Amino acid sequence: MESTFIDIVRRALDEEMARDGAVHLLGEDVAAGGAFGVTKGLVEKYGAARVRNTPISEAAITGVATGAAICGLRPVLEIMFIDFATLAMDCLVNQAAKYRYMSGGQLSVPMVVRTQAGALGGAAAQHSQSLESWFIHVPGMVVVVPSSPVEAYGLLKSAVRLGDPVLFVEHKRLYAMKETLPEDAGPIPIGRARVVRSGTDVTLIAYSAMVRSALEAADNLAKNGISAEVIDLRTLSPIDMPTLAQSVAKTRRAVIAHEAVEVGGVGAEIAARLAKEAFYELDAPITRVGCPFAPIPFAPELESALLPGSRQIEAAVRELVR
Amino acid sequence: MESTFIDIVRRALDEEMARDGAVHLLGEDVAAGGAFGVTKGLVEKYGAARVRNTPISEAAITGVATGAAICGLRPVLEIMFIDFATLAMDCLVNQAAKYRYMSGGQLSVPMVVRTQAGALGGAAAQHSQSLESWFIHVPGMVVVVPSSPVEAYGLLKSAVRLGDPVLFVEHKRLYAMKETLPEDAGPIPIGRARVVRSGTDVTLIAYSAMVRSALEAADNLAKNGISAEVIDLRTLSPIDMPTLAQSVAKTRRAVIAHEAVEVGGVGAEIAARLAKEAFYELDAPITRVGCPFAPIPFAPELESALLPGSRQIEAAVRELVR
Amino acid sequence: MAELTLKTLHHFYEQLWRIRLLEGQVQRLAAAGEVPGFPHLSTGQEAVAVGVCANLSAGDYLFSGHRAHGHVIAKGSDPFAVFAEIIGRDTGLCRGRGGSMHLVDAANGVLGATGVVAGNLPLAAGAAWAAQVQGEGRIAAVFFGDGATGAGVFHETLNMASLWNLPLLLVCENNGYAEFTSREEHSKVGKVSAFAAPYGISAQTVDGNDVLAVHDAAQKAVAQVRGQGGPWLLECMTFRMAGHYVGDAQRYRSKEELAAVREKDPIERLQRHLVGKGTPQGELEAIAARVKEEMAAVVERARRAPRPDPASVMDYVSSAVLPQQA
Amino acid sequence: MAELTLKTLHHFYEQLWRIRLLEGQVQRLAAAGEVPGFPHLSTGQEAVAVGVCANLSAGDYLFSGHRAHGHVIAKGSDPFAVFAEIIGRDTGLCRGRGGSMHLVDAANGVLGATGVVAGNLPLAAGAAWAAQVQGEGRIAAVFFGDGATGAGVFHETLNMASLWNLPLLLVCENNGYAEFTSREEHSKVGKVSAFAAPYGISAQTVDGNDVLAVHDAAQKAVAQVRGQGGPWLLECMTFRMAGHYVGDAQRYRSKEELAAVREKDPIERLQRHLVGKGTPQGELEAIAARVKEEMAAVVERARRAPRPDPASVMDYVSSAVLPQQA
Ligand SMILES: Cc1ncc(C[n+]2csc(CCOP(=O)(O)OP(=O)(O)O)c2C)c(N)n1
Ligand SMILES: Cc1ncc(C[n+]2csc(CCOP(=O)(O)OP(=O)(O)O)c2C)c(N)n1
Ligand SMILES: [Mg+2]
Ligand SMILES: [Mg+2]
Repeated sequence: MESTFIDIVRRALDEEMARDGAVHLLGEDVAAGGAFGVTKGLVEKYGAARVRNTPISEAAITGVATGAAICGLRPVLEIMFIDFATLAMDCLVNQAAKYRYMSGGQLSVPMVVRTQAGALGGAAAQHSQSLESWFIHVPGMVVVVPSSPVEAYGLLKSAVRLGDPVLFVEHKRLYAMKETLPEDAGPIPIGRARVVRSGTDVTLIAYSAMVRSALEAADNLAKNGISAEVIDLRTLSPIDMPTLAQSVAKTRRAVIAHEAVEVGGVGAEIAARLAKEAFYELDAPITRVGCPFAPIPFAPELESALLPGSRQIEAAVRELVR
Repeated sequence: MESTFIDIVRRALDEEMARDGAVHLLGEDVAAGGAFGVTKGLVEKYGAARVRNTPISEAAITGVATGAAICGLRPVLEIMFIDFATLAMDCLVNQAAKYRYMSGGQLSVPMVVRTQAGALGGAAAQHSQSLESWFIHVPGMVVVVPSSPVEAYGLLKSAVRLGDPVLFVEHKRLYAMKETLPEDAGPIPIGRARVVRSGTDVTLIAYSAMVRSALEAADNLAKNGISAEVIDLRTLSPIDMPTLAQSVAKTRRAVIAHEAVEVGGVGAEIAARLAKEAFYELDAPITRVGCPFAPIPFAPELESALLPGSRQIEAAVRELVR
Repeated sequence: MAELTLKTLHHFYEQLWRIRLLEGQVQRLAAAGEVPGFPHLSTGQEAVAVGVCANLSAGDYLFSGHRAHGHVIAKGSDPFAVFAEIIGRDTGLCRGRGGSMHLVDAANGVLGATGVVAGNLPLAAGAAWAAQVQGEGRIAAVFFGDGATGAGVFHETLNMASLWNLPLLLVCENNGYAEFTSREEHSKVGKVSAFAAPYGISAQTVDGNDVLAVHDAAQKAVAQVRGQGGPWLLECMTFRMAGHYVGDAQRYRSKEELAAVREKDPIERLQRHLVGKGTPQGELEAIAARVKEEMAAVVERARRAPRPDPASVMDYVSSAVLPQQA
Repeated sequence: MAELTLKTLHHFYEQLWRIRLLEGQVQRLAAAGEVPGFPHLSTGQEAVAVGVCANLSAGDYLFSGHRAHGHVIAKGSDPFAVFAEIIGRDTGLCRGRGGSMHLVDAANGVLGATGVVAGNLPLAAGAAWAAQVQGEGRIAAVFFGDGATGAGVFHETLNMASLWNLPLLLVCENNGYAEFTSREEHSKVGKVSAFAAPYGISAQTVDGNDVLAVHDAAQKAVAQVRGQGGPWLLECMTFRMAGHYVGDAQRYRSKEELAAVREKDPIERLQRHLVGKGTPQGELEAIAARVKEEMAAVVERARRAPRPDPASVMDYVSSAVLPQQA
């Protein structure tokens, strides 16, 4: 039976809460089901002590979760929009990510920060950003970016069990996506990318909602005899370079695509690594597809003029494979 | 007469305050001279209304400055360590950087955020970071990173006059550096890099304190007959790609060096652009020199084991030019 | 306080309807899929906007948040430009870049609504600081919800406003909810105005559904703030008649709670008052009818207004003097 | 409160000296260039650490900030491991990774000092939450300065602590300064304890230079907190005898202010009390002399302790299970 991303994420949370009494949820409205309904019904099942509504206090929510994680709880907190992670950066960056290191290995922070990102339907400049690249610059943070409901299920389970602070980014455009969870679905290892489609002419590297756009582009390119390999990064920190390098060694061309602003995005890091590690294997410039350098505008015409998608990926490939 | 970085920055502030009554300073201890003495004496000269001590409220300080900037003041605020910019990210990213855009051009935020960054002498994990790369990912923010006292003078003057929010990052290792301010020193345009030393075999791209390390490396390399061109980026957003591309077209090799964590750093963006725009001109892999993926440790042996410098730049060049 | 003239009261009545009806149109068009994003209506809370803004002039600075429509209308912005922005048109206040949560009308002193809860507070304090420096008698006012008191920057702002004796009017619309979470669940603090006391900031809590009470309190507050007497925190107890945003099913509210609406509705409240004072019911109905027509026309004009040109999407990112980023 | 035994008072006296003398060594070695970073001394404020921590057990969770030496010693951590960390040795508490501002001694319940003002507050609340869940009678305590009350997260933490009724003891060391800025300049709030009232949090302000007063107040507070009676904010008025950090010339403090030191010094205060109670001066001098010797030995041992191996610099970044980042 097919279920939405929201339902499958809820199922993963539910199972992890059932498995481990240390898992607790907290965040604004989470007991009410959360702004998007992800946590609906969990307070009824696990009680208000384990599913905790909070005030609008992103800094304290994150700090409380970090402090609790140090002491043995496994908090899963929700930052309603990644745009508001801006209010929790001290704790995430200066405290949570560095605890293990600064304490010389005495303490760790097994905590998951679930958040929701990306642009959709006029959420505008302050509710549409994709800020994940900031976090790959922070040693000690793990960054996970599922591309589908089934992926989210397995990656969230691993994130909850990991023992490090994990930023878990759910794209709002994926929330309505449906998939059937395989019976044997289980945790998906963190730090390994996945070849979603194999091909020989170009490697399309993407993550989160952009994986679907890459697959669409690959479909269209196939009609023109261009064979694209599509890789879903799954995890942005750490990045699975061996899988990328192996693919690029075969295809000799790479396009990296994400919705985040191109400048300073995760694609920059991947391009830089390929430009170093795969330099002699490349037959064409490494190309990035990302959001042009502007905030996300409100009006639909502007929003869609700005956001990158399969069309831009296709165009980038066509420029490389001529 | 030679003056320190601190004295020359103070002079730039002093002159801008004298020139324009709209320029105001605010921040923790700024009336007391600031934690590093940069603003010493300015309250005596311009009064407590224009040089304002604040509580330890990085979010509000930044918000107050932004609101005042919208209304015609030209605030120069100080965030004592860039590590604490984590507390002001909502305002910087969601408000200040987007104001012009979100208002359809009605309002702008002529504000300078002076801050101090980098590692020196055991300041440890929470007082040593180099977080500038986050800000190049934010459309609407300008990022300026002077490499010397004279550079700081000219760039700060331009920053104050610009009309956009500027993050102005002073490296703590530069504070004691001395230079003589030329008589005709004036504003230095924002958005243009500077070729500090010309060479033919490799382009060393650096900024802030790392420019000195690049020059040291170039000196040593010259002794072995390797001619390095050194470029000081001056501004990280916008990046002056034409200057970089021109240099790399000549040298056919590039090493990008910064103290910030290599993963997700500004070097990634530059490498990615060169990998795209200068691909056919490159004779060797683009190489980055940055901080390995760890927080800054406290003990001096560990700190110096982690931090990159001229030795790492030299080694990177020697690997490229063989 | 001087007794308000009947003319003023009728103007309030008209303004309340203007907001109510404009937002009714937002709801209608949202249902039809014509409003991008997720608009938040101030239905039931209009008396706060009208009562406070009647004490501000166009030169005063105003900041608001995600529930801003009423504030902007009450401050005197052109309903057409407001509505056109809400539906993302090029002739909207922000040329379609901002939308419902980011209304700016600089010429009218509306300096910004922000979608980040409490993010507006220090900005307003900054505007108040600028007003203080300018010395032209301006003040800054900011609207925020009870939920915003959970955010640290609210408290940081109180501290700075008191230290710098800023001409800042802080208006809390306490509607008892932060999204779906009731006030009891997000704070144990009985009254928002209680936060002012430690700072020595003047404060008052009033019935926010009574436009006259709001006006009266705001008048007193503005007089102090404008007279360099320092900031004022005005808490208006109010009632969100609609959901948190358009489309919220409000399962978390009891029938009893929602049933109180007739008693609390600020428009009905003022109507009862005016009828009691002798205004014929018919005259009031005529006002409402006129505004209804006016708003319908505004909306139709806005719907026909041009959409932004996709080619202009990179405009307004930075100063023109800067070299453009890739 | 039961009268404290003479033995306990002598123990306090010894602990005050232990902190004073250990920090004296920090200052001495800092002047000699042997201490990396910029250590902050708690000289003059030791009574707060000693009086509060006497009411905590090793199982209780403790958090501190940039001025943490005294708290960690008072909580019972090994002075050698503390000092070795302060000078960056491999046998230091954090194997030389943390330093003066980041002392952690997990086995002793010292869960973290942080260099970010107020950053420790929500962490302590989180530890208190964990303690509440664990149900083993633990509490969490956190030390912070008066300057920390300017930070929003202090207020966010009060709100959450009151809502969740957390077993959290908040101890403000009000020394009248945030770096070089006096309290008058960074807050108009007379007493830090006043912030508790709106939340219904219990609070008290005591003379923080009097270890007996601190102990007494903390005992009462801990009893409530441990008894599930909710959080407590204890404000200790104290006096920073040294500069903000080692090397601060303190030009912003008047001679008169600094002259008050003899009267305020918590060690002299307790000494006067004990002599008044009949302890011979010589006995007290003997205690101090013994601790002095002990600390000198600790310091010499720490100076000879091994430095961290540069090759280990990448240890402890993340879980071992994760593939290593480039
Ligand atoms: C910092 C931040 N966190 C969360 C949100 C999501 N959010 C939008 S409105 C809202 C509730 C606001 O409550 P209140 O301040 O009382 O205003 P009201 O909606 O009741 O008018 C929340 C949590 C946000 N916009 N900003
Ligand atoms: C968020 C933050 N801003 C600024 C600083 C720099 N700083 C270090 S200590 C200090 C003053 C702290 O004052 P207080 O909290 O009263 O503690 P005290 O130093 O008096 O013990 C400041 C501003 C910091 N560490 N963290
Ligand atoms: Mg509300
Ligand atoms: Mg203090």
